[in-house]
Amino acid sequence: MIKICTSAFEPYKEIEAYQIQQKKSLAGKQGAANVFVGTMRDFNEGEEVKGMTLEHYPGMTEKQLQHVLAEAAEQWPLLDSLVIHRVGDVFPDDVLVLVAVWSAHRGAAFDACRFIMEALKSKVPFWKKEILKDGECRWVDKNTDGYVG
Amino acid sequence: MIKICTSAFEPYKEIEAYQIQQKKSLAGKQGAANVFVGTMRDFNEGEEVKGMTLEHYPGMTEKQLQHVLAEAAEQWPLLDSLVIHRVGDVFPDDVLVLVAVWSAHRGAAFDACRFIMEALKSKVPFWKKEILKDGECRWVDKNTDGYVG
Amino acid sequence: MSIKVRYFASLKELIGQATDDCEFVSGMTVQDVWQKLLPEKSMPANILAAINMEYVSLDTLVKDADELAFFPPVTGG
Amino acid sequence: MSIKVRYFASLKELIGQATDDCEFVSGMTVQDVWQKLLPEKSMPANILAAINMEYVSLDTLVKDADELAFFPPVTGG
Repeated sequence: MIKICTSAFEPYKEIEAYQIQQKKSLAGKQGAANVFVGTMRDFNEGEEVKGMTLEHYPGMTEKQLQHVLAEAAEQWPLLDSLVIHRVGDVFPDDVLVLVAVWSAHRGAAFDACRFIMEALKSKVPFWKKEILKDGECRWVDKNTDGYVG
Repeated sequence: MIKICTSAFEPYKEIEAYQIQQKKSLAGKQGAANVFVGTMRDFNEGEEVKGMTLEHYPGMTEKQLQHVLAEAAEQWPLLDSLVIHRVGDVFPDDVLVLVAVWSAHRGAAFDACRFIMEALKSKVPFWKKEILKDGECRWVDKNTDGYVG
Repeated sequence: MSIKVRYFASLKELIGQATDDCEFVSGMTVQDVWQKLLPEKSMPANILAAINMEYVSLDTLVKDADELAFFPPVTGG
Repeated sequence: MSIKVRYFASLKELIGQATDDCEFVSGMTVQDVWQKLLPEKSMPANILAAINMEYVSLDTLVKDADELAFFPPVTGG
Protein backbone atom coordinates (compact mmCIF):
# COMPACT_ATOMS: atom_id res chain seq x y z
CA MET A 1 0.00 0.00 0.00
CA ILE A 2 1.08 3.56 -0.73
CA LYS A 3 0.05 6.60 1.28
CA ILE A 4 0.99 10.28 1.01
CA CYS A 5 0.45 12.09 4.32
CA THR A 6 -0.05 15.83 4.64
CA SER A 7 0.18 15.75 8.43
CA ALA A 8 2.31 13.99 11.05
CA PHE A 9 2.01 10.19 11.26
CA GLU A 10 3.22 7.61 13.75
CA PRO A 11 5.05 4.90 11.78
CA TYR A 12 4.72 2.03 14.24
CA LYS A 13 1.01 2.69 14.81
CA GLU A 14 0.54 2.73 11.03
CA ILE A 15 2.21 -0.68 10.72
CA GLU A 16 0.07 -2.12 13.50
CA ALA A 17 -3.11 -0.79 11.92
CA TYR A 18 -2.02 -2.10 8.52
CA GLN A 19 -1.20 -5.53 9.92
CA ILE A 20 -4.73 -5.95 11.23
CA GLN A 21 -6.21 -5.93 7.70
CA GLN A 22 -3.21 -7.81 6.39
CA LYS A 23 -3.32 -10.57 9.00
CA LYS A 24 -5.36 -13.21 7.20
CA SER A 25 -3.36 -13.21 4.00
CA LEU A 26 0.03 -13.45 5.72
CA ALA A 27 -0.94 -15.88 8.50
CA GLY A 28 1.75 -18.53 8.94
CA LYS A 29 3.74 -17.31 5.94
CA GLN A 30 5.55 -14.19 7.10
CA GLY A 31 8.88 -15.02 8.66
CA ALA A 32 10.48 -11.60 8.32
CA ALA A 33 9.59 -7.93 8.23
CA ASN A 34 12.06 -5.14 7.61
CA VAL A 35 11.06 -1.57 8.38
CA PHE A 36 12.80 1.68 7.61
CA VAL A 37 11.80 4.95 9.26
CA GLY A 38 13.36 8.19 8.06
CA THR A 39 13.11 11.14 10.44
CA MET A 40 13.93 14.80 10.00
CA ARG A 41 17.19 15.80 11.66
CA ASP A 42 17.96 19.30 12.92
CA PHE A 43 21.19 19.50 10.92
CA ASN A 44 22.23 18.92 7.32
CA GLU A 45 25.49 19.64 5.52
CA GLY A 46 26.87 21.33 8.61
CA GLU A 47 23.97 23.72 9.15
CA GLU A 48 21.18 23.87 11.67
CA VAL A 49 17.81 23.24 10.03
CA LYS A 50 14.64 24.58 11.67
CA GLY A 51 12.05 23.16 9.34
CA MET A 52 11.43 21.89 5.86
CA THR A 53 8.82 21.94 3.14
CA LEU A 54 8.33 18.76 1.15
CA GLU A 55 6.93 19.38 -2.30
CA HIS A 56 5.82 16.56 -4.58
CA TYR A 57 4.14 15.89 -7.91
CA PRO A 58 0.73 14.46 -7.00
CA GLY A 59 -0.15 11.57 -9.26
CA MET A 60 3.39 10.99 -10.51
CA THR A 61 4.49 10.32 -6.93
CA GLU A 62 2.04 7.45 -6.56
CA LYS A 63 2.74 6.15 -10.07
CA GLN A 64 6.51 6.04 -9.50
CA LEU A 65 6.11 4.47 -6.05
CA GLN A 66 3.96 1.75 -7.63
CA HIS A 67 6.73 1.12 -10.18
CA VAL A 68 9.29 0.83 -7.37
CA LEU A 69 7.17 -1.65 -5.40
CA ALA A 70 6.46 -3.69 -8.53
CA GLU A 71 10.17 -3.81 -9.34
CA ALA A 72 10.96 -4.97 -5.79
CA ALA A 73 8.25 -7.65 -6.00
CA GLU A 74 9.82 -8.91 -9.25
CA GLN A 75 13.27 -9.20 -7.70
CA TRP A 76 12.38 -10.69 -4.31
CA PRO A 77 9.65 -13.05 -3.04
CA LEU A 78 7.68 -10.44 -1.10
CA LEU A 79 4.41 -11.03 0.67
CA ASP A 80 3.48 -7.38 1.06
CA SER A 81 4.87 -3.85 1.28
CA LEU A 82 3.81 -0.51 2.73
CA VAL A 83 5.18 2.95 1.95
CA ILE A 84 4.08 6.16 3.66
CA HIS A 85 5.66 9.50 2.78
CA ARG A 86 5.06 12.86 4.38
CA VAL A 87 4.60 16.05 2.35
CA GLY A 88 4.08 19.70 3.31
CA ASP A 89 5.67 21.49 6.25
CA VAL A 90 7.76 19.31 8.57
CA PHE A 91 9.92 19.93 11.63
CA PRO A 92 12.87 18.16 13.29
CA ASP A 93 11.94 14.72 14.65
CA ASP A 94 8.92 14.45 12.33
CA VAL A 95 8.82 11.16 10.46
CA LEU A 96 9.34 11.70 6.72
CA VAL A 97 9.10 8.20 5.33
CA LEU A 98 8.16 4.67 6.32
CA VAL A 99 8.95 1.60 4.23
CA ALA A 100 7.86 -1.83 5.49
CA VAL A 101 8.34 -5.11 3.65
CA TRP A 102 7.12 -8.60 4.55
CA SER A 103 8.62 -11.85 3.29
CA ALA A 104 9.07 -15.48 4.30
CA HIS A 105 12.83 -14.95 4.57
CA ARG A 106 14.95 -12.24 6.14
CA GLY A 107 17.43 -11.77 3.27
CA ALA A 108 14.63 -10.78 0.91
CA ALA A 109 13.03 -8.46 3.48
CA PHE A 110 16.30 -6.59 4.14
CA ASP A 111 17.30 -6.35 0.47
CA ALA A 112 13.88 -5.29 -0.77
CA CYS A 113 13.34 -2.65 1.94
CA ARG A 114 16.68 -1.08 1.16
CA PHE A 115 16.08 -1.24 -2.58
CA ILE A 116 12.73 0.51 -2.15
CA MET A 117 14.30 3.27 -0.03
CA GLU A 118 17.11 3.90 -2.53
CA ALA A 119 14.74 3.84 -5.50
CA LEU A 120 12.35 6.19 -3.69
CA LYS A 121 15.19 8.63 -3.04
CA SER A 122 16.38 8.58 -6.65
CA LYS A 123 13.16 8.25 -8.65
CA VAL A 124 10.08 9.46 -6.81
CA PRO A 125 9.27 13.16 -7.32
CA PHE A 126 9.65 14.68 -3.86
CA TRP A 127 11.72 17.80 -3.19
CA LYS A 128 12.95 19.21 0.10
CA LYS A 129 13.37 22.87 0.87
CA GLU A 130 15.12 23.56 4.15
CA ILE A 131 14.51 26.53 6.43
CA LEU A 132 17.79 27.40 8.13
CA LYS A 133 18.37 28.99 11.52
CA ASP A 134 18.48 32.53 10.15
CA GLY A 135 15.18 32.03 8.31
CA GLU A 136 16.92 31.59 4.97
CA CYS A 137 15.60 28.84 2.68
CA ARG A 138 17.56 26.46 0.47
CA TRP A 139 16.54 23.60 -1.79
CA VAL A 140 18.30 20.31 -1.08
CA ASP A 141 20.07 19.74 -4.39
CA LYS A 142 20.64 15.99 -4.33
CA ASN A 143 20.22 12.83 -2.32
CA THR A 144 23.29 10.81 -1.40
CA ASP A 145 23.71 7.13 -2.20
CA GLY A 146 22.55 5.10 0.81
CA TYR A 147 24.55 2.01 -0.11
CA VAL A 148 27.76 3.77 0.87
CA GLY A 149 28.27 5.11 4.40
CA MET B 1 18.77 -2.39 25.37
CA ILE B 2 18.46 -6.16 25.50
CA LYS B 3 15.38 -8.05 26.64
CA ILE B 4 14.56 -11.75 26.81
CA CYS B 5 10.79 -12.36 26.81
CA THR B 6 9.12 -15.49 28.12
CA SER B 7 5.72 -14.50 26.78
CA ALA B 8 4.34 -12.94 23.61
CA PHE B 9 5.36 -9.36 22.82
CA GLU B 10 4.20 -6.78 20.31
CA PRO B 11 7.28 -5.47 18.52
CA TYR B 12 5.94 -2.11 17.35
CA LYS B 13 4.45 -1.31 20.75
CA GLU B 14 7.83 -2.16 22.32
CA ILE B 15 9.58 0.28 19.98
CA GLU B 16 7.09 3.02 20.75
CA ALA B 17 7.48 2.49 24.49
CA TYR B 18 11.25 2.41 24.14
CA GLN B 19 11.29 5.60 22.09
CA ILE B 20 9.53 7.53 24.85
CA GLN B 21 12.47 7.10 27.23
CA GLN B 22 14.90 7.45 24.38
CA LYS B 23 13.41 10.65 23.01
CA LYS B 24 15.54 13.25 24.73
CA SER B 25 18.88 11.74 23.83
CA LEU B 26 18.06 11.27 20.14
CA ALA B 27 16.14 14.52 19.57
CA GLY B 28 17.16 16.11 16.28
CA LYS B 29 19.90 13.55 15.67
CA GLN B 30 18.15 10.41 14.47
CA GLY B 31 17.68 10.43 10.74
CA ALA B 32 17.15 6.72 10.26
CA ALA B 33 15.80 3.68 12.06
CA ASN B 34 15.92 0.16 10.71
CA VAL B 35 13.82 -2.53 12.32
CA PHE B 36 13.77 -6.27 11.78
CA VAL B 37 10.94 -8.45 13.07
CA GLY B 38 11.24 -12.23 12.84
CA THR B 39 8.01 -14.17 13.11
CA MET B 40 7.33 -17.90 13.42
CA ARG B 41 6.11 -19.46 10.19
CA ASP B 42 3.91 -22.54 10.02
CA PHE B 43 6.32 -24.35 7.70
CA ASN B 44 10.04 -25.13 7.63
CA GLU B 45 12.11 -27.33 5.35
CA GLY B 46 8.96 -28.49 3.59
CA GLU B 47 7.09 -29.55 6.74
CA GLU B 48 4.15 -28.09 8.60
CA VAL B 49 5.19 -26.81 12.02
CA LYS B 50 2.60 -26.52 14.79
CA GLY B 51 4.71 -24.99 17.52
CA MET B 52 8.21 -24.52 18.78
CA THR B 53 10.18 -24.39 22.00
CA LEU B 54 12.99 -21.86 22.20
CA GLU B 55 15.68 -22.86 24.67
CA HIS B 56 18.51 -20.54 25.63
CA TYR B 57 21.48 -20.25 27.98
CA PRO B 58 20.44 -17.56 30.48
CA GLY B 59 23.34 -15.26 31.22
CA MET B 60 25.37 -16.24 28.19
CA THR B 61 22.54 -15.07 25.93
CA GLU B 62 22.69 -11.54 27.35
CA LYS B 63 26.50 -11.51 27.39
CA GLN B 64 26.76 -12.54 23.74
CA LEU B 65 24.05 -10.08 22.69
CA GLN B 66 26.00 -7.32 24.42
CA HIS B 67 29.10 -8.34 22.46
CA VAL B 68 27.12 -8.22 19.20
CA LEU B 69 25.73 -4.75 19.94
CA ALA B 70 29.18 -3.49 20.99
CA GLU B 71 30.68 -4.85 17.77
CA ALA B 72 27.97 -3.12 15.71
CA ALA B 73 28.55 0.16 17.56
CA GLU B 74 32.25 -0.07 16.76
CA GLN B 75 31.62 -0.57 13.06
CA TRP B 76 28.84 1.96 12.50
CA PRO B 77 27.93 5.35 14.01
CA LEU B 78 24.85 4.16 15.92
CA LEU B 79 22.77 6.27 18.25
CA ASP B 80 20.99 3.37 19.94
CA SER B 81 19.87 -0.22 19.50
CA LEU B 82 17.20 -2.50 20.92
CA VAL B 83 17.02 -6.30 20.78
CA ILE B 84 14.14 -8.38 22.13
CA HIS B 85 14.13 -12.17 21.80
CA ARG B 86 11.39 -14.57 22.75
CA VAL B 87 12.07 -17.84 24.60
CA GLY B 88 9.86 -20.73 25.72
CA ASP B 89 6.85 -22.11 23.85
CA VAL B 90 5.88 -20.24 20.71
CA PHE B 91 3.30 -20.72 17.97
CA PRO B 92 2.96 -19.68 14.31
CA ASP B 93 2.68 -15.89 13.88
CA ASP B 94 4.30 -15.25 17.27
CA VAL B 95 7.13 -12.74 17.05
CA LEU B 96 10.49 -14.38 17.82
CA VAL B 97 12.90 -11.50 17.55
CA LEU B 98 13.02 -7.73 17.20
CA VAL B 99 16.13 -5.76 16.30
CA ALA B 100 15.91 -1.96 16.04
CA VAL B 101 18.81 0.35 15.29
CA TRP B 102 18.92 4.16 15.25
CA SER B 103 21.48 6.25 13.39
CA ALA B 104 21.87 9.64 11.75
CA HIS B 105 22.19 7.95 8.34
CA ARG B 106 20.26 5.20 6.62
CA GLY B 107 23.21 3.18 5.32
CA ALA B 108 24.51 2.65 8.85
CA ALA B 109 21.04 1.75 10.16
CA PHE B 110 20.44 -0.88 7.45
CA ASP B 111 23.93 -2.39 7.68
CA ALA B 112 24.04 -2.53 11.47
CA CYS B 113 20.55 -4.02 11.85
CA ARG B 114 21.40 -6.76 9.41
CA PHE B 115 24.77 -7.39 11.02
CA ILE B 116 23.11 -7.73 14.44
CA MET B 117 20.53 -10.21 13.08
CA GLU B 118 23.17 -12.37 11.39
CA ALA B 119 25.46 -12.29 14.43
CA LEU B 120 22.52 -13.13 16.69
CA LYS B 121 21.68 -16.12 14.52
CA SER B 122 25.22 -17.43 14.47
CA LYS B 123 26.54 -16.57 17.95
CA VAL B 124 23.83 -16.12 20.55
CA PRO B 125 22.87 -19.35 22.40
CA PHE B 126 19.25 -19.93 21.41
CA TRP B 127 17.99 -23.28 20.11
CA LYS B 128 14.73 -24.11 18.37
CA LYS B 129 12.86 -27.37 18.71
CA GLU B 130 9.94 -27.73 16.31
CA ILE B 131 6.73 -29.61 16.96
CA LEU B 132 5.51 -31.06 13.66
CA LYS B 133 1.98 -31.80 12.51
CA ASP B 134 2.05 -35.40 13.74
CA GLY B 135 3.26 -34.31 17.19
CA GLU B 136 6.84 -35.39 16.49
CA CYS B 137 9.62 -33.05 17.67
CA ARG B 138 12.83 -32.12 15.90
CA TRP B 139 15.68 -29.79 16.75
CA VAL B 140 16.50 -27.23 14.08
CA ASP B 141 20.08 -28.17 13.30
CA LYS B 142 21.43 -24.97 11.80
CA ASN B 143 20.58 -21.44 10.75
CA THR B 144 21.05 -20.42 7.14
CA ASP B 145 23.10 -17.43 6.05
CA GLY B 146 20.79 -14.44 5.70
CA TYR B 147 23.09 -12.55 3.34
CA VAL B 148 22.24 -14.95 0.54
CA GLY B 149 18.62 -15.34 -0.62
CA MET C 1 -3.72 21.46 -29.94
CA SER C 2 -1.60 22.15 -26.89
CA ILE C 3 0.67 20.62 -24.28
CA LYS C 4 0.33 21.30 -20.58
CA VAL C 5 3.69 22.10 -19.03
CA ARG C 6 4.49 21.94 -15.30
CA TYR C 7 7.52 23.04 -13.32
CA PHE C 8 8.39 21.89 -9.81
CA ALA C 9 10.55 22.85 -6.84
CA SER C 10 13.58 25.10 -7.47
CA LEU C 11 12.81 25.13 -11.19
CA LYS C 12 9.33 26.52 -10.50
CA GLU C 13 10.91 29.33 -8.46
CA LEU C 14 13.57 29.96 -11.10
CA ILE C 15 10.99 30.28 -13.86
CA GLY C 16 8.50 32.07 -11.67
CA GLN C 17 5.50 29.95 -12.60
CA ALA C 18 4.18 26.45 -11.93
CA THR C 19 2.38 25.75 -15.19
CA ASP C 20 2.34 26.88 -18.80
CA ASP C 21 0.80 25.86 -22.10
CA CYS C 22 2.68 25.17 -25.29
CA GLU C 23 1.15 25.09 -28.75
CA PHE C 24 1.58 21.59 -30.14
CA VAL C 25 3.55 21.17 -33.33
CA SER C 26 3.94 17.74 -34.87
CA GLY C 27 7.46 16.31 -34.42
CA MET C 28 8.43 18.47 -31.44
CA THR C 29 10.53 16.98 -28.65
CA VAL C 30 10.67 17.67 -24.93
CA GLN C 31 13.67 19.91 -25.54
CA ASP C 32 11.81 21.80 -28.26
CA VAL C 33 9.03 22.64 -25.81
CA TRP C 34 11.55 24.14 -23.39
CA GLN C 35 13.17 26.17 -26.23
CA LYS C 36 9.80 27.47 -27.33
CA LEU C 37 8.56 28.47 -23.87
CA LEU C 38 11.86 29.61 -22.34
CA PRO C 39 14.09 30.69 -25.25
CA GLU C 40 16.18 32.92 -23.00
CA LYS C 41 16.80 30.26 -20.29
CA SER C 42 19.38 27.54 -20.74
CA MET C 43 18.23 24.14 -19.56
CA PRO C 44 19.89 23.03 -16.29
CA ALA C 45 22.26 20.11 -16.90
CA ASN C 46 20.65 17.83 -14.31
CA ILE C 47 17.04 18.54 -15.31
CA LEU C 48 14.51 15.70 -15.34
CA ALA C 49 11.45 15.45 -17.57
CA ALA C 50 8.27 13.39 -17.43
CA ILE C 51 5.43 12.95 -19.89
CA ASN C 52 2.13 11.94 -18.34
CA MET C 53 3.99 11.19 -15.10
CA GLU C 54 6.54 8.79 -16.61
CA TYR C 55 10.21 9.72 -16.99
CA VAL C 56 11.36 10.50 -20.52
CA SER C 57 14.59 11.63 -22.13
CA LEU C 58 14.86 15.14 -23.54
CA ASP C 59 14.69 13.97 -27.16
CA THR C 60 11.36 12.18 -26.69
CA LEU C 61 8.58 13.31 -29.02
CA VAL C 62 5.59 14.90 -27.35
CA LYS C 63 2.00 14.26 -28.39
CA ASP C 64 -0.93 16.63 -28.39
CA ALA C 65 -2.58 16.99 -24.95
CA ASP C 66 0.42 15.51 -23.13
CA GLU C 67 1.29 16.71 -19.65
CA LEU C 68 4.98 17.51 -19.72
CA ALA C 69 6.82 18.19 -16.45
CA PHE C 70 10.29 19.61 -15.83
CA PHE C 71 11.96 19.33 -12.45
CA PRO C 72 15.33 19.13 -10.62
CA PRO C 73 16.79 15.90 -9.16
CA VAL C 74 14.42 14.44 -6.59
CA THR C 75 15.30 14.65 -2.90
CA GLY C 76 12.62 12.72 -1.00
CA GLY C 77 12.90 10.06 1.66
CA MET D 1 38.22 -28.46 43.14
CA SER D 2 35.62 -28.98 40.43
CA ILE D 3 34.20 -27.68 37.21
CA LYS D 4 30.50 -27.20 36.61
CA VAL D 5 29.48 -28.64 33.25
CA ARG D 6 26.28 -27.77 31.37
CA TYR D 7 24.65 -29.27 28.27
CA PHE D 8 22.00 -27.59 26.15
CA ALA D 9 19.36 -28.42 23.55
CA SER D 10 19.79 -31.64 21.52
CA LEU D 11 23.04 -32.39 23.33
CA LYS D 12 21.27 -32.29 26.68
CA GLU D 13 18.75 -34.81 25.36
CA LEU D 14 21.45 -36.99 23.83
CA ILE D 15 23.38 -37.12 27.10
CA GLY D 16 20.26 -37.33 29.23
CA GLN D 17 21.23 -34.65 31.70
CA ALA D 18 21.55 -30.84 31.82
CA THR D 19 24.44 -30.50 34.26
CA ASP D 20 27.36 -32.45 35.64
CA ASP D 21 30.43 -31.86 37.79
CA CYS D 22 33.95 -32.73 36.81
CA GLU D 23 36.84 -33.03 39.23
CA PHE D 24 39.42 -30.38 38.33
CA VAL D 25 42.89 -31.56 37.37
CA SER D 26 45.54 -28.97 36.56
CA GLY D 27 46.32 -28.75 32.83
CA MET D 28 43.05 -30.22 31.62
CA THR D 29 41.40 -28.84 28.47
CA VAL D 30 37.76 -28.54 27.43
CA GLN D 31 38.15 -31.73 25.41
CA ASP D 32 39.65 -33.55 28.42
CA VAL D 33 36.55 -32.71 30.47
CA TRP D 34 34.33 -34.31 27.84
CA GLN D 35 36.56 -37.42 27.70
CA LYS D 36 36.46 -37.77 31.45
CA LEU D 37 32.68 -37.34 31.83
CA LEU D 38 31.55 -39.07 28.65
CA PRO D 39 34.29 -41.56 27.71
CA GLU D 40 31.89 -43.70 25.69
CA LYS D 41 30.43 -40.77 23.64
CA SER D 42 32.31 -39.29 20.70
CA MET D 43 32.15 -35.54 20.55
CA PRO D 44 29.86 -34.22 17.76
CA ALA D 45 31.89 -32.53 15.01
CA ASN D 46 29.98 -29.25 15.14
CA ILE D 47 29.91 -28.95 18.96
CA LEU D 48 30.42 -25.53 20.57
CA ALA D 49 31.95 -24.86 23.97
CA ALA D 50 31.89 -21.88 26.33
CA ILE D 51 33.75 -21.18 29.56
CA ASN D 52 32.01 -18.73 31.86
CA MET D 53 29.65 -17.83 29.02
CA GLU D 54 32.36 -16.92 26.51
CA TYR D 55 33.12 -19.08 23.47
CA VAL D 56 36.34 -21.13 23.67
CA SER D 57 38.07 -23.66 21.45
CA LEU D 58 38.20 -27.29 22.53
CA ASP D 59 41.89 -27.13 23.43
CA THR D 60 41.42 -24.25 25.90
CA LEU D 61 42.61 -24.98 29.43
CA VAL D 62 39.94 -24.96 32.11
CA LYS D 63 40.42 -23.45 35.57
CA ASP D 64 39.02 -24.60 38.86
CA ALA D 65 35.41 -23.47 39.47
CA ASP D 66 34.85 -22.65 35.77
CA GLU D 67 31.41 -23.12 34.27
CA LEU D 68 31.94 -25.12 31.08
CA ALA D 69 29.06 -25.48 28.61
CA PHE D 70 28.69 -27.77 25.59
CA PHE D 71 26.02 -27.18 22.98
CA PRO D 72 25.09 -27.66 19.32
CA PRO D 73 25.13 -24.84 16.71
CA VAL D 74 22.79 -22.06 17.76
CA THR D 75 19.50 -21.57 15.93
CA GLY D 76 17.90 -18.44 17.35
CA GLY D 77 16.40 -15.42 15.64
